[in-house]
Amino acid sequence: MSKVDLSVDLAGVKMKNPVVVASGTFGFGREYGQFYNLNELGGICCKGLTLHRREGNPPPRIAETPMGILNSVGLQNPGVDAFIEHELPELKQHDLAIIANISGNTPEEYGVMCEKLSAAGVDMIEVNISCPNVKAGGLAYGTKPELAAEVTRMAKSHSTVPVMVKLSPNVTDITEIARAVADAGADALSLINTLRGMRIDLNTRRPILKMNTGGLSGPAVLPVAVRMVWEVACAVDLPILGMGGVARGEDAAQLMLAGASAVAVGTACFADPYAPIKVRDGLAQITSAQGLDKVSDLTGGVRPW
Amino acid sequence: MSKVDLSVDLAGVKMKNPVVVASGTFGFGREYGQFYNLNELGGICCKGLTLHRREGNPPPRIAETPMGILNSVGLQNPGVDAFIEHELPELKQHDLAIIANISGNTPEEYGVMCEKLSAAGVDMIEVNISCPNVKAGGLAYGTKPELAAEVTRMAKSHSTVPVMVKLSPNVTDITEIARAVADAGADALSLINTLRGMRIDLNTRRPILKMNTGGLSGPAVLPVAVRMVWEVACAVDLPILGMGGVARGEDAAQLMLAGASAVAVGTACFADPYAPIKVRDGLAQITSAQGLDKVSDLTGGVRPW
Amino acid sequence: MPIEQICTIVEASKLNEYAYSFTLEVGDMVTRHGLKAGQFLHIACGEGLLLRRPISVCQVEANAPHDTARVVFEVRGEGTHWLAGRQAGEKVNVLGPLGNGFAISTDDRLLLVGGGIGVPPLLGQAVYTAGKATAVLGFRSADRAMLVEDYQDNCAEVYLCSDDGSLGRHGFVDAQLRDILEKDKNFTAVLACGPKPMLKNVAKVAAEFGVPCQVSLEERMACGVGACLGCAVQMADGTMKHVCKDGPVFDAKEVDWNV
Amino acid sequence: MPIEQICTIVEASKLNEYAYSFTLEVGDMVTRHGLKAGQFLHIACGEGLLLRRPISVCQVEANAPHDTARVVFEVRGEGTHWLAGRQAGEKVNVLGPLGNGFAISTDDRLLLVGGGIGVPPLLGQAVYTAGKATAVLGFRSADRAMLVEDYQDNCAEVYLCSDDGSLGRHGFVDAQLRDILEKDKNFTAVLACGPKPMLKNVAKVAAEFGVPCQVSLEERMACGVGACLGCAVQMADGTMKHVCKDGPVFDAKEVDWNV
Ligand SMILES: Cc1cc2nc3c(=O)[nH]c(=O)nc-3n(C[C@H](O)[C@H](O)[C@H](O)COP(=O)(O)OP(=O)(O)OC[C@H]3O[C@@H](n4cnc5c(N)ncnc54)[C@H](O)[C@@H]3O)c2cc1C
Ligand SMILES: Cc1cc2nc3c(=O)[nH]c(=O)nc-3n(C[C@H](O)[C@H](O)[C@H](O)COP(=O)(O)OP(=O)(O)OC[C@H]3O[C@@H](n4cnc5c(N)ncnc54)[C@H](O)[C@@H]3O)c2cc1C
Ligand SMILES: Cc1cc2nc3c(=O)[nH]c(=O)nc-3n(C[C@H](O)[C@H](O)[C@H](O)COP(=O)(O)O)c2cc1C
Ligand SMILES: Cc1cc2nc3c(=O)[nH]c(=O)nc-3n(C[C@H](O)[C@H](O)[C@H](O)COP(=O)(O)O)c2cc1C
Ligand code: FES
Ligand code: FES
Repeated sequence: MSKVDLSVDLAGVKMKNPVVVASGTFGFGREYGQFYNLNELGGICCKGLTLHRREGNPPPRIAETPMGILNSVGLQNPGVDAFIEHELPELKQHDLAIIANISGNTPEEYGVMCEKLSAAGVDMIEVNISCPNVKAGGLAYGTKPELAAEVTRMAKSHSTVPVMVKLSPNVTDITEIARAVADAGADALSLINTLRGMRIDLNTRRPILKMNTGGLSGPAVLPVAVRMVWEVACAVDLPILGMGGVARGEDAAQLMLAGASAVAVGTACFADPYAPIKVRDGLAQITSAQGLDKVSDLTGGVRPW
Repeated sequence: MSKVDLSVDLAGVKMKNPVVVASGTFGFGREYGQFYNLNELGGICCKGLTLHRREGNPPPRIAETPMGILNSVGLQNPGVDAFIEHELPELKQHDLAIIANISGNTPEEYGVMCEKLSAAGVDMIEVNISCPNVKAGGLAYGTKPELAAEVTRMAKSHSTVPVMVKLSPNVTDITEIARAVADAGADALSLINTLRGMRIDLNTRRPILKMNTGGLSGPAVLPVAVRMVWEVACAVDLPILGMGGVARGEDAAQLMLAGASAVAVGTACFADPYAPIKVRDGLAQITSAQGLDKVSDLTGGVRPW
Repeated sequence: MPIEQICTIVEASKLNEYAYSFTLEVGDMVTRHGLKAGQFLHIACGEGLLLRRPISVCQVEANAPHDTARVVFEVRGEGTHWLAGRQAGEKVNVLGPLGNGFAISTDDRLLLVGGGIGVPPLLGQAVYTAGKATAVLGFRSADRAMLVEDYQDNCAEVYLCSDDGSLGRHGFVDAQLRDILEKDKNFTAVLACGPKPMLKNVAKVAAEFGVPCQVSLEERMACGVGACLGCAVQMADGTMKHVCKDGPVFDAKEVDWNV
Repeated sequence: MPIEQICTIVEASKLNEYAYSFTLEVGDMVTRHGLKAGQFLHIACGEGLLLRRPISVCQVEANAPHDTARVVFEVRGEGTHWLAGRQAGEKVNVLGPLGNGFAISTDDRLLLVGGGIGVPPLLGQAVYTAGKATAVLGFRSADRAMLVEDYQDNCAEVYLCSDDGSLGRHGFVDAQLRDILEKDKNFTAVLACGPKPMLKNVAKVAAEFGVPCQVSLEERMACGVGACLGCAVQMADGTMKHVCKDGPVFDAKEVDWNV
């Protein structure tokens, strides 16, 4: 296993292994950093940032579903400046790719954030056009090709680091958005964000989430993620950060075979803080069991019928 | 429990209880009819019919996923005439609502099938505009409002029994299709059909399904189904047959609170042939525990925040 | 610093029809990681459930080779149902110590107010202040009562209430609290745990009498460690705090009780 | 008529590093529902897995108060891994009898050809024809061998082959089959079970020698009872048949071997 080369390259961002933690599930690394050294990770997608501090949605924000969870956290975050001042320096002490995840209310906000974050020295910017929880803009950007392209252009023109655009699965044809974003100059794509879902408390007759609906993540969505990564990989020629339901090395390997250059682990951390490390070790084991030298050889290796 | 009135009315179709079995998961009733009397059910959505016999897709057609399954059966069926001749008479021996599920390659085919089935005396026709497995037309009808409306109009004008249109969840905005179909005269809506997904065999690097992708069903999709039933119930004023991941009375109750008048049980039968009966009994128990006389009082009872 | 610990259940007993008491071997969580009563453990409940379940610690003991922690829980849904089925000798996967317990010192003269499954987490505070505390314990009915003797053994006084009058005083704990404070305001703190409406009332009464009040809150959690921002509670100043990281114990004055 | 039966595992043993043999109490499935070797049971494997796993029946016994059925399985993935962890005394939820076994009579002089985990389902046929059968058993290697003594006890002759030469003849079962048929064509049927490429070769050899051949096929299943049309196999005439309802045993001539 030690023989396997785990390093990958995601749109020019070099990572020592392909396992990233997904935005919003790992904060800025402090909490899970109590369990293990963050250097174990390939990278971190930080909690989604907005231009100004946001308190997020009212609770309850979490509901459990069969092999999944719904969340309606709603982009609670300290704002991009506070991130740069209070979180980034600490993160930079570590050897892992720092990917800032951003959401804006307008294309201009995306631009401003990209400028600040590029200057502050993050390794990559992940442009969230797909957060289903914020009424203003969030959903629309991710479901309309023209808007997605506009945000992408704005982010690109204000960034000096690679820009990765994060796609929503709540669309009829994800390749349409992927193409629009690729044409607009994105350096990479990440997918999938959460599927929209709902759970109702029978006794109170209330939706469990105060926002009524929320984003579904966790193992339940893995097959949708694999399908969409494959479709997007077939449709556009950009590196992909695959995510959605990864809990084990096998899940990650499926996403890589489908076309992902790296994978993110999100919800699985909640059950098991060590999930990202186990996914990494599982990937290494699978790679060597298949007689490969490099984990990156898995990428796009699926042989469709 | 015996006190609860379980009867429901779905667009004029009276059923003794709200539990229907989902199309494609219960054949024409013969197989599970070996386990219990079909009279226990409120109704049956028969395996999807086409104008002519179809052999369906090549195997493998089934893959397991976390709390879900993928299928790519692809509308294997004996054709509408053979159904009317060989299956319907047997089904009519039983006291349950017979709902014929149809898929066509053209609006005209839908019309022809509706005429034949109305004449043959089914209780209701479920128009499948959402089967993701058939390249010709299937997907397009379910994702384009105008096409969905056209098929609905054709089905309505050739039917003398209520027409229910089955919606696909693989769309950006399901209410858009629901409205188009409602405006075109549908008597009821059923949802959700399967979400498209994929699973890859790590060893062969082949998708497990010979069709590469297939339709995801089972508990994993329940939160998506609840959300969509709620959205559609808010958007249009038609009775809804809710389905997607129902395995227990609680799941069915969620769909009813979200707006469904009746529920269908599909994938759950594969694990437990008695699932529909357990769902029915669970619903009765929940209804009485909530101090209600009629299960139909659950319908639309959710109190959004 | 929280750790993941595979804990052997060394004692499992049923307190009443719904409530179970487990004593867990928690490794060095007490001696090394400072686990104390009022903090919580995040317990993995069965293979089929994705999320862990947060359960408060009601008593701890520093022991060799294993510290122990006692948890008491009621069966509410699938997770607690699974947990209730575990037997002594079986193991559970636990994250802890998590959250902050009550801010008290051994000198404090505490007025503990617990309702239902909010009763257990306060027991450790009674023990810690060595018999000086007064406790008001409320239950829905007599058959739901639990830990009454434990409290009697560790408190100066114990008052019992029940919603239906089948045990102790007929009525809610805040009425009892008011009666006590009317006679004696000399408590250094009111500590309360129970359903939110009860906590709101308790906080109000304590404020009226000018006694500082700490409350232990519940919210639906995912990570349990502060990473997901799932377990938000709204503060009076409009900001959000998080039960798992900033709580579960909050100063009652900070909480926005009007949501 | 299939039924759902909660079956106690009365005997659980390990045949080699990967293969397990269970004897299940199957209620009256043999006496009343006609369960026989070559049919299969659809076994629920653990809480977290949605689908049941199909496992062939390798021997049956009509017994009071409980009939028994023996199944032999290899650990392939999550479901069989879970099953392998069950102990004698535990219960499993089973649907059965499902599918059709081999069409044979006690007078038949059978040539049984099993490969790997395809070996067990043929044992019942050897027993049924009371020592008259000839068996060719192929394994990947000696350490994967199983049930050899059972076959030797119940067959006229037993030939062993292995892919790596570590047991019996070095090579595939179809080569052995050819040698046997070259010397003696007087078999009423070849019955084969094993991986599809092996079955294809066996079917070809049997056809060459004009001996009728029945093969037991595998396909991924959902319902197991014929309702979902999941387990399709393509027939030579272009139609689909279903392993769970029309099979698992098919006339080799009917099957489309070119897909
Ligand atoms: C800090 C904290 C300490 C707690 N201490 C105790 C204790 O000592 N004893 C005890 O019996 N209970 C305690 N609870 C409540 C306990 O966590 C819930 O009863 C339990 O999670 C219910 O899980 P379930 O699977 O049985 O119910 P389900 O309703 O099936 O659970 C579904 C989901 O909702 C969550 N959930 C349901 N109810 C609650 C709730 N009240 N609070 C938080 N999440 C909930 C579950 O964790 C799970 O994610 C505490 C909760 C918190 C937040
Ligand atoms: C009619 C029939 C009889 C069988 N008899 C036996 C037997 O006697 N002994 C034995 O060891 N095995 C037998 N098999 C194969 C056995 O069903 C699979 O090995 C088993 O389902 C694998 O499940 P898993 O969870 O361990 O593997 P996983 O790969 O985790 O299973 C994932 C899914 O794929 C399905 N699957 C995987 N491999 C197969 C396969 N080869 N055939 C059908 N479905 C598969 C599983 O059922 C499950 O739904 C039989 C299969 C069929 C169809
Ligand atoms: C609690 C929670 C918060 C999330 N917050 C964000 C976010 O701020 N920005 C973002 O782009 N995605 C966010 N996501 C989506 C995840 O990054 C990821 O795309 C999704 O959860 C699927 O991966 P998983 O199944 O591994 O969790 C969040 C997910 C969860 C569960
Ligand atoms: C094996 C299989 C076959 C199906 N065939 C059809 C079909 O022919 N027509 C149709 O409208 N839906 C079909 N469906 C979709 C189901 O009717 C149902 O909408 C879906 O499975 C969600 O419900 P469930 O999660 O309870 O299974 C099929 C589903 C499965 C699993
Ligand atoms: S549960 Fe994740 S922050 Fe509290
Ligand atoms: S598995 Fe359903 S038809 Fe065979």
